[in-house]
Amino acid sequence: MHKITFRFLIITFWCSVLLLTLYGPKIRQKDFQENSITVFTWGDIFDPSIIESFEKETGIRVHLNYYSANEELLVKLKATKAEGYDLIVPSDYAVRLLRREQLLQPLDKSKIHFWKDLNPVLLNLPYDTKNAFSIPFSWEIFGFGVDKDYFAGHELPESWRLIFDKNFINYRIGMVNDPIDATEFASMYLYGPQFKKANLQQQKEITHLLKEQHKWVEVYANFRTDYLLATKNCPVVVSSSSYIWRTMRLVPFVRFVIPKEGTFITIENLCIPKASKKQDLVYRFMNYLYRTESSAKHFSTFGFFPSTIHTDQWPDLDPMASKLIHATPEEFGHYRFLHEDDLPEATLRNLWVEVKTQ
Amino acid sequence: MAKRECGAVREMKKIFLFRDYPFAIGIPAIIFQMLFFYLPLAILVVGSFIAFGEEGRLQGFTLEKLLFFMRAPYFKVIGYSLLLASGNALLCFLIAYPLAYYLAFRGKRIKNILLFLLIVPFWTNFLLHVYAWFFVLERQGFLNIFLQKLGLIHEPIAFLNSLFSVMVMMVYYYLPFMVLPIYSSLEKFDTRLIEASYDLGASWRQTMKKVLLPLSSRSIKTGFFLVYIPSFGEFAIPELMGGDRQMFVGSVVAHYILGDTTGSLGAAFTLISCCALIISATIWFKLIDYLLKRCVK
Amino acid sequence: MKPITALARTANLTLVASTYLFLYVPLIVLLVFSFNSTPFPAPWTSFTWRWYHELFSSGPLWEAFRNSLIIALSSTFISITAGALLIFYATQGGRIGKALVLFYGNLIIPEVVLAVSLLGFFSLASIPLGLATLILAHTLLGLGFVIPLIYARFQELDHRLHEASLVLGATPLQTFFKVTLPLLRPTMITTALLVFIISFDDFVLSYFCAGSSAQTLSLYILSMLRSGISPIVNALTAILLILSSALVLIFFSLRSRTKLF
Amino acid sequence: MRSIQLKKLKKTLQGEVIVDTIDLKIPSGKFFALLGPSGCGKTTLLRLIAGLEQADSGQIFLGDRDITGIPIHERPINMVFQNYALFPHLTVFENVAYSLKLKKMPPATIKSVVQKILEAFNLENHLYKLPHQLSGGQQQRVALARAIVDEPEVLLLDEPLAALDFKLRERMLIELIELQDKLKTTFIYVTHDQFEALTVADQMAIMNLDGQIEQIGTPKEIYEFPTSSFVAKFVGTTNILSGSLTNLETDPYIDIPQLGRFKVHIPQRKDWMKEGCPVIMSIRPEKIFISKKEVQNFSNVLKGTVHSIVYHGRSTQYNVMLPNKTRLQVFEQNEEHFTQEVIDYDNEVYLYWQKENAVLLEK
Repeated sequence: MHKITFRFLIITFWCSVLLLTLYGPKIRQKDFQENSITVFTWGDIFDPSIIESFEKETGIRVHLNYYSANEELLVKLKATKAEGYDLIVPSDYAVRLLRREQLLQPLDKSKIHFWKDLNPVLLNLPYDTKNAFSIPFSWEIFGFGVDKDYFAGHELPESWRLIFDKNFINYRIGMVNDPIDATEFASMYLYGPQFKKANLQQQKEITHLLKEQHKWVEVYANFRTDYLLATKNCPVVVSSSSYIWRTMRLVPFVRFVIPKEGTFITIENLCIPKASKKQDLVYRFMNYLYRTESSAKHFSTFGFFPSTIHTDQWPDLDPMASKLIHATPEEFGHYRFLHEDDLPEATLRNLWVEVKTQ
Repeated sequence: MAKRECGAVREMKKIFLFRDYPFAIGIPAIIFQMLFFYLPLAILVVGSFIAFGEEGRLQGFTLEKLLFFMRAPYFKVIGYSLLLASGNALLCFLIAYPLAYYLAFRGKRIKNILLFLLIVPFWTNFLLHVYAWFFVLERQGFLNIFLQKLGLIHEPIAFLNSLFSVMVMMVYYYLPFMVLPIYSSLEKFDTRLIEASYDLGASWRQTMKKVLLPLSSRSIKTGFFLVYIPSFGEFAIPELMGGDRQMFVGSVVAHYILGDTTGSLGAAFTLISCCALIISATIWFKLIDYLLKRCVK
Repeated sequence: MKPITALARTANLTLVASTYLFLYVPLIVLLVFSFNSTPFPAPWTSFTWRWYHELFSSGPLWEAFRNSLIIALSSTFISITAGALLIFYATQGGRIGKALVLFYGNLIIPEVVLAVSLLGFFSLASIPLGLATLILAHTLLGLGFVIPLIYARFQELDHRLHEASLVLGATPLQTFFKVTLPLLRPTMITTALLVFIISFDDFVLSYFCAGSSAQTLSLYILSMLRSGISPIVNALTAILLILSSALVLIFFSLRSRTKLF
Repeated sequence: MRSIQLKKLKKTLQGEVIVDTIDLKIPSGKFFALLGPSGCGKTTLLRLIAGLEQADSGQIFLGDRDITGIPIHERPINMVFQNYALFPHLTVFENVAYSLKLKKMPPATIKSVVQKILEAFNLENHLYKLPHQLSGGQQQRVALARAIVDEPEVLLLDEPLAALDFKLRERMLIELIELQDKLKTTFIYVTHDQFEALTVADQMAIMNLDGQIEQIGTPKEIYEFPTSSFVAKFVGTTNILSGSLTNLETDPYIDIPQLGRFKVHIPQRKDWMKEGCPVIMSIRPEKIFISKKEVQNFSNVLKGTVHSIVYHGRSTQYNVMLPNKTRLQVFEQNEEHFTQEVIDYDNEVYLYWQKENAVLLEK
């Protein structure tokens, strides 16, 4: 009897020790490092040199942690109840979801010095109508990276046909690896820019189209597609503009094609998670990021279009990029947001498995 | 009264300090295992049968999540995974056995160097191997250049993003898991048995079949399952080397688990595929036993 | 007498040679191109140390490296200590033979499943993801190796040595530290090396269970792979190959009876 | 030096009685041997004394101190194991110094003590060797040195010579006796080899397969006057004849069917001895004189035919077939001081013995 009681006590003791260790960081909070912020971000959005110079200038330490999908960000932020991070960089639709989960804190615009420099077409968009929680940081559009050499002497339609038209395609392509993006691309091709949420019949058509496309897809990937282009694995890849701009600087035969039917835009935004208590440091960091030289560097390293319009002194701004950055609201109206009116996620993911399993 | 209490305290001390302190300090490993291995697994299993409503409220028992996967594509996914894992294990075995044989019986002086060379890649990050194979299998990669220089081919071949490249990487990664167990069983092996077999007039092939294979059968099974089980759940290699054109069990799990709202579906599929894995592993186990027994007859 | 035929011998040798070619060609190609000045896997242009310089000056990479090191060291330490303590319990008459079966699961269950169940558990118990959770996950992986391997060696030990020590007047604890542990030491070191390297290289568990403050080397490499080819990775491969060769050398020089499997 | 006393000691393992209610007093400073067939529980008894096993009931006293519940390492008792159990990771020196280091002796003292004892055991040249580099006899001596270096009150030896060859064993036995003489430590020596036990012991006890003590006494007492047929048969070889006891009061004799009457000697009347009760007579083979001729001066005589002869070197063994078809063993010393008569197969012989040399046992 004694023995059993004691053993029970011992087991309880160890269980509590183990769990306490795990909850430790949560109980202790993370402000043990006063002069530092933790930024949860995409692997390739902040140039290390900018961070370094910021740290040198202000003495604030920046801890960078990376995710590779908005979904990853959402899962982790929900799991931690937004604790442990001081700044995150969600895409447009992720901002909407994070707002719905109430994981963001409202911004104090008085501390933001660059508001006037922001491109007005990027403000007050449906995912955050008054920009109360998010500031656009950079953006990119989807389009095609195309091998100019391959299409020399061929017709090159500036259209979604480049990846969907079975009568035209006789080459391998690199396709996005995301059911949501893929179905929206297919909808754009099938039903034009004004398409609505797909009904059952349309879902079938979309699935059919994507299944057919599978035959000439070399790689499904959200990353690395520019690399396929550069190594001449595929003459056409679906990609966001940033990758193509990066690649264009390295290999001469690449060009970016925007489908004339319309295309999709992704805006990366800066947001402060609800649990962060280091607002002051975060605002200082933000203000630093939006300096002209920082955003220029950002564009030249990663190829993301900046959300500010003062690009006069930028070193390597090509005409096409310049035109895109200074888009009129009308031109901007050609862009659609992804994830505006998604089908249920399970349905989409199931569709994607069906497409790839034939 | 006071005296009796004293006795009780002493008794407690005696039990605790002299008899049970080994238990107290020895048990953490088991607690750790129960708490962080079996409990999460149990939650995973139970979670596959529970429906959650809005805001994560419990709604009771459901088979819906399991039934969600009762569709042709998922059976195919499991089927492909079984093929991939079996193919990988077989290929590994075919490459590993001669290698282990050489290491154990013929390596002699360079044996240790060869073993060393076998383990070094195994002990480096596997993503780096993926990366290395990019370099080789690339359209402009080493292999294509090499073959073109030899004049064997004129146009570069697309090795990457195919079943071929997936298999290459799978075998590359899992080979040591097969070689090492077989090697260590062959190494312990009494070479006199082989000589005896030759003395009795058996040919090399007969000796192989009737002496070596059956006697190393245990380690063959160990190696087979060390390769088979993890390659069944593999998702990184097909994604990185195969362009993710074909989904396998691991990729489907990751596909659902990392989704925003489909986490528990991923858990349910994990459960289903585990069942498939257990059943197929049992079948393989019996089959290997049977084949090895037939060898002897 | 009919020894192995010459044909079979040659076939065997050829197979072995080509296997090693298969193992090393990619690595050698990679190493050579880590000195190539063109970033894309283009033909050789000219020699450069540039990528090594970039590697050593890359802050996030070394932070990830440090994290991986912390995780690998802690999980190795925890799993080895827990294993040793369990063995101590066994020396004191604890019957852990049956409990041993519990630990086989860690190797049998695919890593993805373990990772998924752990992630579910963490989010259900709202345990913050981070270094601690990663260490925990890797410790589980480690225990799967440590306990069966050490226990197997422990059973091979002559239990009379333990008794002899007690009879000579050593307390159970003294006996453990003066007799049992020294006898198990070679096995413990090799197992520790194994667990360390497995944790250091682990990708799947880190992929699912990494939290805000824990970017491991594997995850960093993955992000590098995804954002295109960078010769820095070649340079990194070279460095890591040297490191793991050193570890394997230690492993070999111990000549312990621990088999990898 | 204190004595060891066992009181009603009992031990069962998995429902099987290993040590059955043993009462035993082992005098201090003596060489005590515990002899019994394999599997009789003598090792378990030793382990109980050492503390390696816990008794189910009963007590163990060291002098007048009850040590039953005291942990092993606190008992001033050391043990030499059957396979020596030398620590393979420690050198000879470290092995021997092990218990001294535990007692936190100053290193200098340890060094001199260990060196002295290793010299006494002729091991001074092997100080820094590891156990596996030594021969069996050397390992044995290291084990002994290790066990006595901290001067225990009692030394337990669990078949310590079992792994040695015959010659070496004989030499080690002598060494052990000398060692015990010098140290005056109580030695408890467990063996299944009667030769070893009879050689070394001042006192010995015989255990039977049921885990009970059959007889305690000096080797001579045990050999010459066994009190049970188990002891008589287990220690040495003997001839057993059964019959009934008659004429108790005046001139007792044993009546054996088909063989006749033989005179017996009853030094002390036992309770079970009743007129006409069945009885066993045990005669050691070497106590019987064999001859083809009739000889006087012996109390008893028996006739038989030589069935087989086995030559042992220092003695010859004759197996003689008796009229009732039982066989009797006879040992004859081959001293050859005088010309001996030649006895051959199938010869008719007379077997003589003195009545004092036959022991009567309860049937």
